Amino acid sequence: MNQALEVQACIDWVMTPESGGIDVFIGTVRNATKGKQVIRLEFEAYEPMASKEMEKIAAQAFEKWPVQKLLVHHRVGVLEVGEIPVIIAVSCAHRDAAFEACRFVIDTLKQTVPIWKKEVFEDGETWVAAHP
Amino acid sequence: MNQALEVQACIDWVMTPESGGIDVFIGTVRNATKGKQVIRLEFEAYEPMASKEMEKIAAQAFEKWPVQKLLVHHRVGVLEVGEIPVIIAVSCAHRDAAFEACRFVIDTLKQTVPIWKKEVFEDGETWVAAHP
Amino acid sequence: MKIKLLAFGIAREIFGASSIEIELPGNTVADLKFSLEALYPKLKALASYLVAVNNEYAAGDLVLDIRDEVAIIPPVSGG
Amino acid sequence: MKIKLLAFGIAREIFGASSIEIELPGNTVADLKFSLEALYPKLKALASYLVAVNNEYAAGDLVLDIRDEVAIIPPVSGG
Repeated sequence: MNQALEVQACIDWVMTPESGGIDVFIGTVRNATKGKQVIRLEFEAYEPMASKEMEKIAAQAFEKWPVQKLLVHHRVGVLEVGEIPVIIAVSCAHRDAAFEACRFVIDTLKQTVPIWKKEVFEDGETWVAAHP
Repeated sequence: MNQALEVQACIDWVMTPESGGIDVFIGTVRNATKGKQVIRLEFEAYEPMASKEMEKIAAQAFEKWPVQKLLVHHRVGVLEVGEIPVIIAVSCAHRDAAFEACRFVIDTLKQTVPIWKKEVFEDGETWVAAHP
Repeated sequence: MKIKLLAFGIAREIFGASSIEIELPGNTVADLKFSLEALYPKLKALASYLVAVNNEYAAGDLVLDIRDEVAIIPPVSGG
Repeated sequence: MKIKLLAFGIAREIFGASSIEIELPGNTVADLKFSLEALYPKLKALASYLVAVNNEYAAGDLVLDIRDEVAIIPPVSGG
């Protein structure tokens, strides 16, 4: 989870001769949140469990849609504005399944995978979603 | 519309410091349609009108969703299995808008943009969607 | 009036050319379609086809001008 | 029983360590949460937190074993 994510390599990996559509979601570090400037993000994961949860999500996507190949990568550590914390790529024969499966993976990842994001501002820092 | 599409360059082009999510749709030439082996696809466009229609679709996406940058490229000519006829990339502050706008663009493109695809088989060829 | 037409995809194959000229009894898009279908009955077998005038889809009642760029648009299938 | 806990994100900051040991009067996940909240009242201010046992989210009635890998999972925020 420590290596930079190469978008092209991810797409090459999911493409198959049977693929007609690939949907790729790329999360990027935004320079602001709720109008406040973000300096950087710090990601932390409970890595063995995070891998297991991501595998579960992938397995669910394969059950729900006719997915050909699916890739999900999430980084940990310090990420600057413009860097890529997460990339999900899904290949299918038809595009609807690719869009739906890709969105399902990112939506579910954000709900269940033990990864935490700290937003670092000029004047402080916040663990995202920690408090009501 | 004659140059190969570089996925990485498309993504770099839509990414902005304000982006939090990028959705990319990549159409690829599939090796079969309705169980029949496809040798290659041949794309033809009414280029000035196709450009105009794609600009209209982009403008509609910018109206409907808070899109930051949007790119849509479609190739013409002969494409072999695994090549990329179409790529759409959309950057937004939040992912839902990126997914929805990207899907809107490809769905609408397939309905309105004057581009035609001929599937070439071992034993013949078909203009896709031409006949009921 | 005489109208020059651009044709693409299966329409180009039906016409046997990417551009044809046709003499019209009337001057609307509907008149054009009527004349075309008489000359090229295979057009009627298509799922549908549209006429574009100056790079915009045109309704049947649009009046054509000799300087318009007119194109026959069979069912599109990009993507 | 004595249980060793892994802690991440804000839970790690609340505990002041990425791993702590805690003595439990009972042996379930619910007992663990009760004891933890008594020792670290800031946990109660979180939007929620879960306990994972051997890399799986665990319900309150799960009985803990001294060999289990137990982790405190504050609200996740990946992506």
